[in-house]
Amino acid sequence: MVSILTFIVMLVAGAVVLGFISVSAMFLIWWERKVSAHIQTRYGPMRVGWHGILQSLADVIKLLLKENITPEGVDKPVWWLAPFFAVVPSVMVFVCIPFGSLFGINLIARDLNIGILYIMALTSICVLGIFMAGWGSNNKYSLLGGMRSAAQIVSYEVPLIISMVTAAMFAGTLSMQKIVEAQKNMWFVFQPNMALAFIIFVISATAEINRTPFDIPEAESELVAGFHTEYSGMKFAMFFLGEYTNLFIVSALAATLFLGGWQGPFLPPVLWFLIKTYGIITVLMWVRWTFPRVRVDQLMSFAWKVLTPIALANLVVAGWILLR
Amino acid sequence: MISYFKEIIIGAWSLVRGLFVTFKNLFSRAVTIQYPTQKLSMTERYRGLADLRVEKCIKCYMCVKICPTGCLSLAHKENAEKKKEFEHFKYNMELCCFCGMCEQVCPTQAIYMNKIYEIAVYDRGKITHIDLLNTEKYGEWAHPTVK
Amino acid sequence: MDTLKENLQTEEFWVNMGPQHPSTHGVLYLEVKLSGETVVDLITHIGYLHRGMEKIAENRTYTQFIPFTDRLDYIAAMGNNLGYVLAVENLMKSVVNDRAKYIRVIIAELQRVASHLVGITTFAQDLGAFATPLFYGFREREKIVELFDEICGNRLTYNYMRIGGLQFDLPKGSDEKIRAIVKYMRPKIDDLESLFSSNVIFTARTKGVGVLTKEKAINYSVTGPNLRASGVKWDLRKDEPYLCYDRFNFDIPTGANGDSWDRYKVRIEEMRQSLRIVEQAIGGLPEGDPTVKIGRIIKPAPGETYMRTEAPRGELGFYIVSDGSTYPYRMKIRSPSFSNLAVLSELAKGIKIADVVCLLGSLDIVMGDIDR
Amino acid sequence: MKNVSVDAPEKQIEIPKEALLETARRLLSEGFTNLHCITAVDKIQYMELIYIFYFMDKHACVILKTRLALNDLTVESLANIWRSADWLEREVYDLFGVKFLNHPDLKRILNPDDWDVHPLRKDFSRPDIIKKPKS
Repeated sequence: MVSILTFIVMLVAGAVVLGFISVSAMFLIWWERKVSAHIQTRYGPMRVGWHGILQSLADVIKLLLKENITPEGVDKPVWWLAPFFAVVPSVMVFVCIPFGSLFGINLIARDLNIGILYIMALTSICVLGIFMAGWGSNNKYSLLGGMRSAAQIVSYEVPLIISMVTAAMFAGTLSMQKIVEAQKNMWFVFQPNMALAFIIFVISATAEINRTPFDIPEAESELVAGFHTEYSGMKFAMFFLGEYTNLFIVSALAATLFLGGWQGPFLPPVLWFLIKTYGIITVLMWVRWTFPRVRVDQLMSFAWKVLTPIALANLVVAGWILLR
Repeated sequence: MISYFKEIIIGAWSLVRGLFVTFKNLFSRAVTIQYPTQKLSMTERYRGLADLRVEKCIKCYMCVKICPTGCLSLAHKENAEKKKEFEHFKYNMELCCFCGMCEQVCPTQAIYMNKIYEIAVYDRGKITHIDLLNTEKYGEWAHPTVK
Repeated sequence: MDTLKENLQTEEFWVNMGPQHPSTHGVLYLEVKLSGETVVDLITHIGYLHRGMEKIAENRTYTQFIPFTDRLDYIAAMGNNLGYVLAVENLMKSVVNDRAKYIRVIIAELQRVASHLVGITTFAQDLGAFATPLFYGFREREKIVELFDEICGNRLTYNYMRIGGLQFDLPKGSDEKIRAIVKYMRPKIDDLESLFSSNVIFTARTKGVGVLTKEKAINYSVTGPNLRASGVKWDLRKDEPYLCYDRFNFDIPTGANGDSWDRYKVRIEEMRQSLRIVEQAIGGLPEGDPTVKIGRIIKPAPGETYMRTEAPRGELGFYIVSDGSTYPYRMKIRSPSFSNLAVLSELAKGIKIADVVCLLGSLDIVMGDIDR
Repeated sequence: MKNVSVDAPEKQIEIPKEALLETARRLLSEGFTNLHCITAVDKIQYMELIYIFYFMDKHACVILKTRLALNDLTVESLANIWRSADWLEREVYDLFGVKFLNHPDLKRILNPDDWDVHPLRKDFSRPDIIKKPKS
């Protein structure tokens, strides 16, 4: 009897998370279109709903109704599975993201005591989806995109994880909730070496989720659309969903690890969390619509020659501060 | 070592300058318009479709001769009082390159370019065989305002 | 170890870029042989936009061909108009009055600014600065295009120049508008520069990419900004002045290395110089009537001429053979982009595929000009 | 062979086609480093090839002309001396059918490879061309 109740609660929680993810992704797509439009001194979507707020919903319906095309010559199992591999890990990350509390309920699905480790493990799986898409499409552009993506994500994982470890060291725990609680008096970002870790985290996270200036796996002007060239309809939408979910996740992580998560005065914690997350997302969008793309070799040398050494040095300094 | 950090800092500063330019534009007014509901007015010299003031035409064939793409076709016959009468005056908009030569060469300003620019139709025959003698030929198309 | 090497062979493969590709600037088709990300070989295929302009010219009168020149380099149609009418005027040995000359200079230089704005911003688009610089460039260009719309009644295919003068005089108040455009454009060019020139990503992507040496540039007969970026101080407006360019003060910007960065930088500088010329020309604009009566039969004496002008993308030459009738016997259009593109396969060898796009963008080609 | 002077601003020289390569080499040694344009004119009785050379530093121009008999449309290629001649000669081959000997890669450039006519010759005609009126 108890087990059935738990099951129902889990089901509801899962539905809420999935609902939040899709609504958030749709909102982010609209928001990105609006931000880019205003940066480019135009209006962006204006027709569907108030200032086009329902535009993404219309697009989703369009994509759902589209024919599911399977090109000839694709490696079918790999090609079919790739979109799921791109989405499912990012959905699973939501398990231990602390949204704060609402009416006394802690909005976190499961506060794992190895939360950060769990997130690191899952974000590494995302590359598999992209690589499978690149390989399975049997298209040279897709293959190049997939290859680039694998190299890029593997290299940028190093500084990303090191900067996350810095935060975990300061908090003294791997649990996400406790990391937020550790920032009760002061956000981590206000300490100089954590500010550096924050910048490194944001840069390598941008590379992790393939956004300009590091969007070389889908480099529009070189590789047409990179790994998802051959995808259309709902499969394409899955990649899109995965991309924007990842965007939300890295911003949420940055907010949690460095900006004090849901901590903040006056406003309810959930609101604080969302404000911080969407603030970082907006900055990432601003960056995306300003900069050109780096080349693949420059990208790699930036990761290994600049980010990783600085992150490592930063880690050593953080350790020295803690042991002092 | 110093140059290594110097390079990073200079690079970061250059990126911030770029961000500043886009930030400035983020709050400037949009320069585009909402097309079907908002429309720009055409300039005075704008060259739209060819149009004819039938009563002014003296059937001199100047426009037909000058047309670089041969999109005008004119024929006439002489009536009992030795006066020229139209047989037909057709205009094939598909071929027209909107150069305005016919308007310039016309001695009586009979043929001219109007301001119509929304010229999409479902029936192709509507744009390939426009009868310039018909005064209602452009009736269903939107007539834009002139500045 | 040796067996491992035998088993792990790498393979070079061909990638087709184009004719439909986001960054080939039209219908250009490149066959690229890649080894990993590095270009081993590149074959350029053109002709997808070939309309037989030279054959068309043989079946049109001299006046009738003017609208067709608009369709050559459609980003800079005024430059083609000007090149063509100058060639025919050269053939007929006719001279136009001073006002027509000044207006032609103003129009041609504004067109150069508009064309370079498109060239630079699409180049940035190719480098992955998605759409933002492109929109800024088009917003600035719009001012010039609107002015042209007022002057000659169309936004892209102007058909404004006439043999012996111009189609219309400038409308009332347009000199004020031109002055306003010059004033508006200067800070906007600075803005564009601070968006790119100092940007560390942009410099890293363009510096040292596709180096075109001086000798190679001349040997390939590369012209225009691309030639000047290689360090050759050669500009027909200075070296073989036509119209009244010898009356204006302006500099010829040159580059040092001939890489993509220099090609970009020369274009930015050239826009500033063009604005300088426009400012001087509008200041000294003489009175008079620049228009000609069109419909007058143009019948050059038998003979031939070669006239080249400095169009925005390079030297645009018209070789016209006349047999004394109202139709040209033969017309060869020596288009700038054609020769500029020929150098691509030479420069592309050994660079990364991302740099091919960068190189192509920096050469600033227009397919209508290449295929004619 | 006529003496080539670089002092005149613009000079036309007519040479037999056998002397083309020799003249071109001589022009190069005199400083005409820029082969600006190559084209042909179908004069019905014969084909005329036109080469335009520039000497940039001295602002000098030389126009070389050579006649080809219609039954023997072959001429030496200059593509190995001036790289700009590569595409320009391919264009002349494409539009006029003049064969350039020793050209590195002589194939059609603007028109489809499987087409066998040369459109800029005067005898070329198609029903969909708007022709000039006969008068």
